[in-house]
Amino acid sequence: MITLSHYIVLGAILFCVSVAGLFINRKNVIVLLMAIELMLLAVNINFVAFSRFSHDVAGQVFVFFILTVAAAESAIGLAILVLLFRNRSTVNVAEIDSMKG
Amino acid sequence: MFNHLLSLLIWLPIVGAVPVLLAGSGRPNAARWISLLMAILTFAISLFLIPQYHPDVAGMQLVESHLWIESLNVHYSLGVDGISVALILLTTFVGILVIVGAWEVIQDKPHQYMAAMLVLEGLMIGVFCATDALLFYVFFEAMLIPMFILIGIWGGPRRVYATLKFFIYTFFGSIFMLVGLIYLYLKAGTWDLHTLAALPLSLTEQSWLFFAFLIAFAVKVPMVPVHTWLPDAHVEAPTGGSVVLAAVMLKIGGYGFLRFSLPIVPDASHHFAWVVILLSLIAVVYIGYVALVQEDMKKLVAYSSVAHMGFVTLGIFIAFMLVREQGNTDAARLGMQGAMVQMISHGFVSGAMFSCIGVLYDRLHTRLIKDYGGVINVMPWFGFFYVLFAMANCGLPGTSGFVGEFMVILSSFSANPWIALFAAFTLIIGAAYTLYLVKRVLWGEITNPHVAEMKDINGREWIVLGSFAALTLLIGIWPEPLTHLMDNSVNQLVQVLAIHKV
Amino acid sequence: MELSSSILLTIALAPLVGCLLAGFFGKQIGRVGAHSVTILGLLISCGLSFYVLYQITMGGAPVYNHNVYTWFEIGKYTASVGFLIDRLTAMMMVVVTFVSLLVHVYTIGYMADDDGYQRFFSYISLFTFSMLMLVMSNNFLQLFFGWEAVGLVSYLLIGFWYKRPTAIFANLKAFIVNRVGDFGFLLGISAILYFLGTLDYATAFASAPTLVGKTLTLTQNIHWDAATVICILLFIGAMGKSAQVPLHVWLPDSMEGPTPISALIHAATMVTAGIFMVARMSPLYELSETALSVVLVIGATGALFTGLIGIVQNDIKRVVAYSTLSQLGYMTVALGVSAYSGAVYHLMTHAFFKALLFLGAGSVIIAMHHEQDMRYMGGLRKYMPITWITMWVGALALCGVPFFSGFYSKDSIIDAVHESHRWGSGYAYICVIVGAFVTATYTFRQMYMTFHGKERFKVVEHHGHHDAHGHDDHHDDHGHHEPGVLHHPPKESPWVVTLPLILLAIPSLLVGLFTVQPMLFGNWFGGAIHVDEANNVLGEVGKEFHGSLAMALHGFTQLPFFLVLAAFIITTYIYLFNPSLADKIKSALKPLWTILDRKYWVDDIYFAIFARGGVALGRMFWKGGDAAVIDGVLIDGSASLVQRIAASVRRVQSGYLYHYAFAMILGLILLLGGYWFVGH
Amino acid sequence: MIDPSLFQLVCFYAFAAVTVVAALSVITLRNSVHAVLALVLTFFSTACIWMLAEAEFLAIALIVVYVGAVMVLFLFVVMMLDIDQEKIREGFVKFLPVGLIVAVVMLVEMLGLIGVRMMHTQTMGENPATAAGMSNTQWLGMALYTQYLLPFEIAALILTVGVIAAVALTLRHRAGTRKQHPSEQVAVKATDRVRIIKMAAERPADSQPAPAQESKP
Repeated sequence: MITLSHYIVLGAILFCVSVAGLFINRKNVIVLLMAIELMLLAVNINFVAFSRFSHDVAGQVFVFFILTVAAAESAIGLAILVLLFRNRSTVNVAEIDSMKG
Repeated sequence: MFNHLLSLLIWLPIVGAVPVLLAGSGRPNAARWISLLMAILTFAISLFLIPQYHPDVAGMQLVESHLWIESLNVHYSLGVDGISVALILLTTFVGILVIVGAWEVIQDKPHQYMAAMLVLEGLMIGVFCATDALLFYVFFEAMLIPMFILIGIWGGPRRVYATLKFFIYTFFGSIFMLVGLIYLYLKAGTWDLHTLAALPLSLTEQSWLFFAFLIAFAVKVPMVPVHTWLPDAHVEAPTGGSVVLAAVMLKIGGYGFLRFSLPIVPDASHHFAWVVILLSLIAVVYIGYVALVQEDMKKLVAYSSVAHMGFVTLGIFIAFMLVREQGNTDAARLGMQGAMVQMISHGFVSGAMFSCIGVLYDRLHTRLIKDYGGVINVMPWFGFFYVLFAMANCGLPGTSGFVGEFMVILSSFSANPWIALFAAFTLIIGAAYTLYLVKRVLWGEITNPHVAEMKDINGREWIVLGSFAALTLLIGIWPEPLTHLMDNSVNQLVQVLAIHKV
Repeated sequence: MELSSSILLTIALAPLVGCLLAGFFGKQIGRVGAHSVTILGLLISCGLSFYVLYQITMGGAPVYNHNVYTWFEIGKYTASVGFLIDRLTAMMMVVVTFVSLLVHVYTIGYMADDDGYQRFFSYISLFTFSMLMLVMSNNFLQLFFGWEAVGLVSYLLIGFWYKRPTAIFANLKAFIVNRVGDFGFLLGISAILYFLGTLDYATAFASAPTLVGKTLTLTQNIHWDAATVICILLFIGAMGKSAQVPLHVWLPDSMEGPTPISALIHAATMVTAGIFMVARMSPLYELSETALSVVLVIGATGALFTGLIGIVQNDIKRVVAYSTLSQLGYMTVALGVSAYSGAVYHLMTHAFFKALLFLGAGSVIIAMHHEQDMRYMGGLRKYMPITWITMWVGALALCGVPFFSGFYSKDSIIDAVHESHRWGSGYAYICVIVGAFVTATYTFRQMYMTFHGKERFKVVEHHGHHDAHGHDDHHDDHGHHEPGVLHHPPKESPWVVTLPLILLAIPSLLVGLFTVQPMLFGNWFGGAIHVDEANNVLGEVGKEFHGSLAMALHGFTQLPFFLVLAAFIITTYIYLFNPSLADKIKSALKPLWTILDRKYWVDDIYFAIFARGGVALGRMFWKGGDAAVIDGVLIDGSASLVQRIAASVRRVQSGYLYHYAFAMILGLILLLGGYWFVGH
Repeated sequence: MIDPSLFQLVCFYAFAAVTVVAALSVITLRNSVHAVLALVLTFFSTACIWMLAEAEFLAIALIVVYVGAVMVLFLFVVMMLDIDQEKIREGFVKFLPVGLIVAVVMLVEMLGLIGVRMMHTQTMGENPATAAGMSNTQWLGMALYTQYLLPFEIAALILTVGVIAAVALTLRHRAGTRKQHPSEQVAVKATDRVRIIKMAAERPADSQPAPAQESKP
């Protein structure tokens, strides 16, 4: 039988993979964005699992909202990426440090 | 009609500053005359205070109290006793002289200068009348702003450093006091000083409160370790600013001790009295030597006022040893009176010394002693005043400088002969640095050609120096009226010391 | 009949009014106006003083002790301004006003062409006012007021010629050394207030016996006897003012001031204030044997060693100054052996003949165009007969030659010391005896070098404009024209100068004869001076006293006179017959000579330790303490600390996106870790 | 036949494996386009897992909405911008160990913290939607439009903001191109286009008719 821990473990693994992705891939903005998407996905898995196992609809509703927010976020992220590319002709994070303190 | 006298006295100069500002830089003379009018009016009203205040009746008089902040139970409550009356008179009197003194000296934006002076005067009077702890604190802090502006704008070359240092120093000190006051409010539910005085407090509480008040007022007095803001503030302040700073603002520290430390935390004050006494004696000896080697006149006089204020704190705190260890309340009253007279007389003496240096500065635009020499040859009348105030500064009998020190030394001998020994040391070191200054500035041949062209003091300076001299001699020859005015409140204060709260 | 307070007030305030008028309205009332106003004031107060003296001695007026007004009144401590007039005060008032009047008259001549004329007159009458306040006061506060006021005026007068750097150095030194004395004096007053609870003489002396048992606890195990503490502290004040040994350094330098003030202040009146004070405090001093021994020893050392310095001095005024120091030593010795009336009596006679010597020296200086160095004088008796004769009267009185007033007072002191068997009286007796010889040597040396022997100055006549040149700036700097050259022969000073000399010569000669019996042995001072029966040495001396004539004749057979005679013979031989011998002796005793010439290096030691030491200490405190520690570490230190922290924290904002991401993740990990520990 | 719950378990493991592999490839693939596609795969397999958890609406929504829109957008952007792969890949090997360590530490922390063993016993239990006699979508809809109406509206608002922001950020007027401005087209007035002139009804009789002129070729 599938138990709650299966889902939780899967969610955690996905989350950690995306964190690793963030660490490894520090230069490419797109991969960063994708890693964030992945993170959100992992969280959603957990939500669905909890909602299913504790018989509460709130979990799924919340997933719904997370998806909307994720969508908006990635839209804007990509818009920024495009703008960045247009002005600096690179998306290599290492070269973008004008916001230095 | 008289129950709102104190409020009138506080708010008249502050409101009076508005027309002065409105006069604008376009009409400087109008601004000057209005401000002079306001100052004289305030002084007149403060003179009116004397018949109103009955020295024989104990406790606060001319009391007025209105609810100010509902939620915090803060009252706009004012009240005056002998000590406050004397200090208010000093403030209003110096107020006039400062405005007269700065007549031609301040050329750029005189209206703002005069307005700042008036506001400062109003706030200082407020400090002396407030009987509500938070109101006192508000005035205590508000007073810094006009002074900050005065030093900041019209000051000397390093004015920004000096005024910032002055502001942060005092502010740092008063933060601790605010914490103490809040604690008291939370414990007592009210800010009224009288009820706080009766509030039972354990020794540990009192000790913490004592150190909170000590830091706040030690910075203001200034006591030795925290005094380094004074020379810088004085050197960079315009003449009027440094006269007001020396004449009145330093007294607020001493006044604070009398209003807060003594009544509210008597046992801790007695327990730690030796700390303050030690610091005061260090102030007398250590600062005396430091003053000896100064090259800048104003710094020298600033250090000398630190030494003189050492006597104030000494006089206040030996009262504890006398009352509690020896039960000799009369000697304690003598010491306290000495401290009070020293405060008033130091107002005149150091105010006058700074005005003299201002006179020299207006002519030669330098404060370094080595630029002067043989000034007496060209300015005999100025020489007369300068020697008179120098003598008052080193405590010559017949001038007011002597009265305070005499009383404090007398009572400190009863407390402990060693204290008197170090306190009396001021006679020697005081005379040394003051007359060494007089020797290098006044006597001798004229070395600096510019000195030869200096003209003697004009009418305006005559008024300022003349009135300072008159009062210095009056209190020096006949201090009875001043001591009688304060006698009852000092006596009451000494009785309070005897009460053990623990 | 009863003395009225109005008389006393006029005595005290007349000089003050004169001073204020001459001081503030000097320009308006001009020179003549100035000196007439002040002299009028002095005449009034001197006349009234004589009247008061007459009332007190002959007229049977009771001792006057009333307050004029209360100074402050706090609890049981009250201080007021008031007068106490008894025989001691009356005598002092007469001495002060009389000498001051003569000095005023003398100054008309001496300061004739000085541009600070009015200022000088206002200062000397201010001095008289403060001296009178000091003498007439009936409480310690007013005594201290007079004490310091007199110090102030001596500061102003020594520095009168403020253009001369040596003068303004001397007046600063004088004031500070006086203040050192006042430091002890003030502590003495506060001790009296602590033990006796009052500042008023009458009540203090009344309750003085209660002091006997009391002690002052300095630390747990050190307890000093109360009376000794009070008396020694008060004596420190007297040492400061009357230039006793440790604090005597200022008097020789005060010769920088004009000669009239040297006469008035540094010979007759101010320096005797200390002696007067100790005499006035006799009820207290009688309680403490140790204090009196201290007074005795210090007085004796002063008498002998300062006298010795006088021998090597070449400046005419300095010789007289050192002789004053020595005579003050005599008076202090008299106080030490509780011969208070002897001390006060010597004070009076000394005032007359020392003022005479000083004014005589002043008239010599005028004649020699402000040349003070005796090596350029000599044989002046032909030119200045009156000054010569009066100076001789003063000199003989100073040496204590019988029949002169000096003899009566000085010899009675020497006998009193001989009688006393207090600790230190032996040492004192030796000093006093050798002192007599030393006094005679330097006095005769001075007289011979100035008035006798060959003229050591040239008279160069510039017929043309000699007058214009002669007068315009001679008071300024006496060294500027070459020494020993005069532009016209010295002539006798005008009557304004010589009259005071004569008026002073008379009492120096006669006052001893008439007053020795009542004042010294006849308990003339009465209640003012209190002496214990046990150590009433004057009483012992009085037993062999059979009238002033007998005493004088007896004096011829005494040891002091032989010493004076010996000194006379030696000095006449050296200075009249064989002047070169003096130089030979000097070179032979070179080390001794340098010790004396350098004044035992006392001045240099004081200057090095206190002046330069003080400045060094001040600089160390200022630079080290204030600037480095408080400002550097605490204030600017904390400011720069904040700056350093801010700079390092700033680097965290690196601008790289991934750094921020890592920060978030790291935070998350820490958070989880935290939960991990907290959770279980 | 295979026991249904066992079948479900097998499917779960299959899908989970696919998801994890796809996720790993997202972060390791050199080519961005491949990475995006791997991400699409991850989403697909997650949707399947959600199906197993009987959250059909969300699974379908995930695929239709999220993958359809967002992932396509990613693809679109990645293809549009010619990112030179070489420079971007530099740091890969250097930071690999750090990344792994951090990931592992976080994983251990999370699992330990959630106390996975304890949840082991909790089986799926009966589907709440069917218990209430509704389908999953209806169940979700009922909750969404009653209890969570406000968050729903706010979500809408966020999306609008997202859209506007994206457009505002990337909108630019390139000089060279000719563009229609409908606003101006609409705002034109009749007078700009038609000019009415006052003329007689017919030509006056007395003048000779001008010879008709042939128009030039």
